[in-house]
Amino acid sequence: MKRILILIILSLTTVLIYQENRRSKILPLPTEGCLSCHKSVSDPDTSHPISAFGCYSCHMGNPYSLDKERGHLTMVKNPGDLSVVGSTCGQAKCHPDIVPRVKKSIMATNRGIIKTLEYRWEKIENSNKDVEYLMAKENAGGLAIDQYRKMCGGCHLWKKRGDRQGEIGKRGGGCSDCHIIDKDRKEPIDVTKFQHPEITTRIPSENCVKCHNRSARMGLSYFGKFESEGYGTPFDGWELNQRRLSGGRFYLNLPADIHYAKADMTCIDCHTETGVMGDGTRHEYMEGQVDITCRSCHDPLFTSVKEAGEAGDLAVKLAFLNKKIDIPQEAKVGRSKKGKPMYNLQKRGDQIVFYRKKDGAPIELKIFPEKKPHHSMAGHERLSCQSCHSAWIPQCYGCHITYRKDLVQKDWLSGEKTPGQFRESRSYIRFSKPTLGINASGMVAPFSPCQVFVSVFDRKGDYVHEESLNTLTMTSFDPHTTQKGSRTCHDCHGDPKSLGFGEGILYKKEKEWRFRPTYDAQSSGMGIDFPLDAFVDINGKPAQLTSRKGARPFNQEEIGKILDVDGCFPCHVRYEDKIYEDFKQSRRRFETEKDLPCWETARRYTP
Amino acid sequence: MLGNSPKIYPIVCLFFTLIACSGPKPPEAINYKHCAACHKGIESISRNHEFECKICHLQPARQTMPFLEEHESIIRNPSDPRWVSLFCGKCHEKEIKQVQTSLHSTMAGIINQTRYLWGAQDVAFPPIYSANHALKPLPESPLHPESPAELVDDFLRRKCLRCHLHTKGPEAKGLYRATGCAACHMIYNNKGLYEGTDKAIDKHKPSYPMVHRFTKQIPDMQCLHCHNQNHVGADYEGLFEHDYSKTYRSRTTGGAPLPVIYGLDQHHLARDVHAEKGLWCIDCHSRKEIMGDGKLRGYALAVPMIKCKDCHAGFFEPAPNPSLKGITEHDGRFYFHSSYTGKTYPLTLFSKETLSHSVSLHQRVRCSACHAQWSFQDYGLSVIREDYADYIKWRKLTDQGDPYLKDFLDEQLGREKIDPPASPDWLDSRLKKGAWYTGWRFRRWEWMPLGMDQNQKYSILRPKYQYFISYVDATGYVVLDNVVPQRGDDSDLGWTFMPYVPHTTSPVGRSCESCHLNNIAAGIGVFDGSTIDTQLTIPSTPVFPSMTLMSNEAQKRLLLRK
Amino acid sequence: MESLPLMGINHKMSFCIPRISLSALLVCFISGIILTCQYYPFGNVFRNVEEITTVIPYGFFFRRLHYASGQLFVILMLIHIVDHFMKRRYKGFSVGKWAGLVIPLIICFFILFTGYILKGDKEGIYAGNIFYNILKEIPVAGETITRFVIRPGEMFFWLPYLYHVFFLPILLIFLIRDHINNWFSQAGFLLFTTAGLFIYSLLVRMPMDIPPHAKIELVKGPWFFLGIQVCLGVLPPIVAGIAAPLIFFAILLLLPGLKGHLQKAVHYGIIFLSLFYTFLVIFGYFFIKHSWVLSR
Amino acid sequence: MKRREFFKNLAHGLFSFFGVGLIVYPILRFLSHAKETIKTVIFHPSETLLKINYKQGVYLKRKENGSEAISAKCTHLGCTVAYNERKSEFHCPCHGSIYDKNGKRLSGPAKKSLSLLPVRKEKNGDLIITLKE
Repeated sequence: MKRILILIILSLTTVLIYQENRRSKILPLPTEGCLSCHKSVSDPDTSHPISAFGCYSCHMGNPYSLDKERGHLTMVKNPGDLSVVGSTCGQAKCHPDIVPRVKKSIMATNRGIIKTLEYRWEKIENSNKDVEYLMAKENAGGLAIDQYRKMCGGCHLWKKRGDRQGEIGKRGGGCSDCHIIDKDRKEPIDVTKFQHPEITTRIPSENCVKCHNRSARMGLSYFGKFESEGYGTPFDGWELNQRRLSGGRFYLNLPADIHYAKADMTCIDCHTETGVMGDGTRHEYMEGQVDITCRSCHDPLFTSVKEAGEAGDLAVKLAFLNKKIDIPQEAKVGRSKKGKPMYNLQKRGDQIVFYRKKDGAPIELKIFPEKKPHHSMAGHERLSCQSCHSAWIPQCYGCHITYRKDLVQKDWLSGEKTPGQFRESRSYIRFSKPTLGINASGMVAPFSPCQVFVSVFDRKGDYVHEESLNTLTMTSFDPHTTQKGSRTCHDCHGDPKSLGFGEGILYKKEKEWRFRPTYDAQSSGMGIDFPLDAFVDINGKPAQLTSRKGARPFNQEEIGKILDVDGCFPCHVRYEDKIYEDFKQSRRRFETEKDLPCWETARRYTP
Repeated sequence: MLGNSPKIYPIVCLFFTLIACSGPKPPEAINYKHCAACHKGIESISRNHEFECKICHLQPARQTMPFLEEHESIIRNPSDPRWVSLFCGKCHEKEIKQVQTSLHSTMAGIINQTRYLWGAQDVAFPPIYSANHALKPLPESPLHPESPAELVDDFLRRKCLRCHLHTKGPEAKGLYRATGCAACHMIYNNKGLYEGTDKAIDKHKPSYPMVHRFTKQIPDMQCLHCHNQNHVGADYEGLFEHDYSKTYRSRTTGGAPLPVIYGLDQHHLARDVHAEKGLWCIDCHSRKEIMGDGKLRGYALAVPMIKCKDCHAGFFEPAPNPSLKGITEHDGRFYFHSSYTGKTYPLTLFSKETLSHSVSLHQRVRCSACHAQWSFQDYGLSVIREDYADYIKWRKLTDQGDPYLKDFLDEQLGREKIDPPASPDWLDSRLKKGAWYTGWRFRRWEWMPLGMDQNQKYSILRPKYQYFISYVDATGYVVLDNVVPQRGDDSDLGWTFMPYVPHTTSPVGRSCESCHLNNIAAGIGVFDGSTIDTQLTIPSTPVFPSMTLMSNEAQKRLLLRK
Repeated sequence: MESLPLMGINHKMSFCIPRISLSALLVCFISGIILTCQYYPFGNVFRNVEEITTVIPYGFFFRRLHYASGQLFVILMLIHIVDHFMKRRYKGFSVGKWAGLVIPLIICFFILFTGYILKGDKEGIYAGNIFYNILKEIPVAGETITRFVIRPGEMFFWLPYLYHVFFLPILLIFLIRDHINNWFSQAGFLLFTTAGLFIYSLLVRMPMDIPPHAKIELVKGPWFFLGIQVCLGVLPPIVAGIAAPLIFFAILLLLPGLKGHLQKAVHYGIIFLSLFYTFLVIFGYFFIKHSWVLSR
Repeated sequence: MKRREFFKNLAHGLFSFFGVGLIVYPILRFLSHAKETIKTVIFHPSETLLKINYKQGVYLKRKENGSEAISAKCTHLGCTVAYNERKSEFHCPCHGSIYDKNGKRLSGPAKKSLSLLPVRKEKNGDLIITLKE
């Protein structure tokens, strides 16, 4: 018995020795156990070399182990993920200042979307919800929140990266959402030779567009892409057209923004570090966070790097990280709306140069000619740059949503399928002649529709009229379709669509302005008594809501003033024309002095 | 029954419907000559035609037979082109001959223009081919077409000519109608359901006229059975097709989906002021226009028609044309009396005082160029014929305004084993391999480019069409890949913008600036046509030499450039 | 050994378990001594442990052996105690002698607990911190006592190390020397146990060590501590961590000194408490998944 | 009998010897394991200006075509040798071993020359030397 036991023990020892000898010897030991398997990993970038940082400092896990499972325990694949970022990118030695800012930024909180939805759908005035709050399943919320969860919740920084195929899988992932250069990588066959995803501060526009291609569609418009009516034409071989967007959508080519078309600028050339990653404040809306205006560049303010103090240091640091743009000590840098440095806008001597962030190429910059008559014109003080210089804006009329409680749909925030399914369709889309109105900051700006017709169906599949809602809003945003030339005078002063009445015929009868609309929303089954494209009626009564407090269509007085000018254009076609210097007086003269040369025509024009 | 079997083409449909109408087959033979035994309560066809049933519905040889065994031998529609001379021709020989020369019958406009544009014939005018035998009958495409010129006949037969007097076309809501004379004179409602008193006819089975009655009181609904889908006629009622993609199938507004009619759901835009007042198509469009005057014409605008000035006067006409039926004068004011609707309308006369009327150059502008509120602007028509089964890509595009195609695609997409595509040739009602799919680039109603009509008057143009032609053969080989055709005389691309009269008349003209200072009106295009998509908005030459685009000087004048 | 098959199964158990247990203790000692040579209680202890586990030849084996034998020893010892407790064998002991057996039980748990700390991983460090903070809760003498057992900072592992490899094992052996001295003659048990432990160590992986800086939802202590951990969630530390266990062991200690019905009552009281604690351990082990906060 | 017993004992002895050896071998291997780590010394371009530069136990010698790294660890008992500029020699302060400027042993108790270390040049000009410790 004992002998057998001894024999067993000895044979077990033999097995042990055999096993141990078969284990490959990894000598000498690398600084991190990870590198014993992942022998050759490319550097993510020059600021984070593997030789200095290893793997552990970003990816955590167990760096001392040579055993795969032990080593990978508690490892994070994506250190940028907002749920772990505090102990990875945001750890004390690295970027502790940035991470809290990013978590408060609008791309992480999505507050604007949530707020507007609740405000417009459920009349909740001061919603303070954000993505982090909604990620807990128990914070369910009403119809608006369910819409957010199922239709909107797939685009924010908290979303996990790589949870799906295609574009949607590339979205999210905290820091990595922007700072990783997405290449379609295959899973490495050989773990020892590992191509680490490249990280960068020169963020390619594709990273922005993977999210910013719906709703306002700025990421498309800027590049001259317009989400089309979905015909997929012209056909390409036996296929539909290859000009595709995610979600089975297609696009048309329209004139791109001049900043792209002429200077090949990327998104980050204008959008600053604080504008994108936040400034530490939980802003209500995107426009609170954005840190630039047209004037930031085209009517710039400069401070010298030396005198700018902290801001100057930041400029130097950002330029260092960019690696393509350098800042000479004596250079002056531009200041953003909030006074942050724009290191790529520099004044060297008397010369103002704008440097492209992706390659450091200098770009000639036109300084806003304030004195030119078309800019200094009296009465045009409230015009935003966009109101004249935006060529087009994507306009999606009539968004018809069915909400069926008898079906389930994936909740993007919890990742689970929950009751309530949303499906969207549209009436029609247009790109030309943006409608104008007054935005929340009191400026004349282009508006685009967001017109929701929600039909709610209960668990039995029956239509519930009481829960269904119509919310027709017009929203003002920068279309990102800047052109050098502007819209014509008539385009604003006499075009019913631009003025907010919608397509139709504007005419004067018995000295009163009248309007004959083209779209018949009532007959088209919309259940509203104004055309879909009407922002305001001819009497200045708003037809649609806006998504911001303070934003509104033109009122009657403004409409009257705008239309008054239109009658003069056929003759007085130039900005420099004297009658515009003091239009009130010109108007008075026109009414009183019967011997004016234009009178004969005008008399007949106003029957 | 029809809805369930989309692949059975109309003649077969007719055949089966007749069987279905006859009810369950009785054990012993029935003498179908006793029509009234079953068809109790059937309406009289019209006061002028109070004949025995057999006079119109049985071939002369059978009329004398004492016993009729098969219901199938009863001719359902004696006015069908196959039978029309045999039955109607006895009394209406002249009318039938005239109708056979009318554009409704010959389809010469569509056929010759399209063939010319696709390079199959050297000229569009004078017309060479017709859908009937008035001119050369339309040939068939070869089995293996290799060029647009060889494909065009197939395209016409299977896509365009589903609207003509020889076929009932794909039957669906809004599209039910008869053939021949009955196409107009026998009223069908939009659902194709019988509403009369005949007990033998199932009132829930579509494809029947509303009542068994011939009429001259033809309502607009009847005309729209063909004149739909962004063709003139639909605009009179303010209809504009939705886009094809599923994204634009507005699912619900107020709990119910938008009604589908003419194969798609429709936007409702401003109706023509005449429609608003209650005038019918036939109030303006006379018998001669519609049923022909015996002369062969090449296109619609060439047909002598009633003019705006006939009712409303014009630059040189101080008053309406008194010879016109229905116009009366009373106390110096003019009235129009519609014998169809029975209403009398006061006529608003052309006023020289109006600023725009006082501009002398505007004498060269068609009324419709200013008074049209909107127009059909369907840019970039991509067509592809596929003989190869590949349906997945169409899953969001099954609605192409073609009910036959929709049913076919829906069926194939729901199946695991798929059939190769097949679709009917509407001209001879045979099922042929392959199917035509279409798609636009974009469609607008607010843009109105201008050009000159055959009388050198400014007129609104519409693209008709900007073809991109593809053909994939049965092996999946792409024979034609997105080809822009060349005209038959190689003078230009096979794209055209044609002057037309939008039936969207507004009582007030559009603003000056809708033409003047307007790049689109001047033919410069949206955003100067600077991209491959916006260049489609630049007009190309009309098909007929008498019609032209605006000259450079005219453009400059329009844009007030000196 | 040869006579084993003749005994009743119950008797067989009572006979074998303490012997196997003791053999496990011996294996545990030997493997512990071996491990001491490569274990270093300063600096990056976790790294050191990880090196023993994955880098140093045969390290994983000795660690598993040490772990398995230690656990085996304690588990079997508990069974042994329960066995004898149920048979009311305490009646034959004086309080003093009984104390000489109960105190080693407490010592055993302390050895296991310090061993748990010495892993140096996240769980170990947390266990050490909890231990430290519970001890500090002792009224009046808390601070002083704590200083004898565990100190934060660089020396964190040093005192537990001393206790684990030196003080407590020696004390243990000293206290149970009489209790065990006549069992050592049977080499068969030793070989049997060794063979079993070898097989176990070759085949079964150790529980994974969680890196100290990892972010995880919750940390669980060693299995025998889970009951206290559950209580710590709802009771103040002084009660759950010190008073309750102390009272339990005090009652256990006093058991032989009691008479008649009282003894009987206490007997069943102890059974009840032990079952309750077992329930708490099972609850803590299997049913707590995401958070120690029981209210959710 | 005796012979048989002898062989039996011998077998027993051998078996015990190998058996014990088998058990003891892993223990010895475990106990005798010495950790070997790699040390990386990085010379920035600014640190390579002298003819002979020293950093963290490594001498970097500038040559016409590149650089050469010499370990500063004396091959005798591991003291750190010092560079004597006047003589262009390495001197060991502990027991007086002397090496020439290329690390070749000249005299003293050391038997071997100083070891040469591989030098890797980074793109940014950094020189990276790795050595076992």
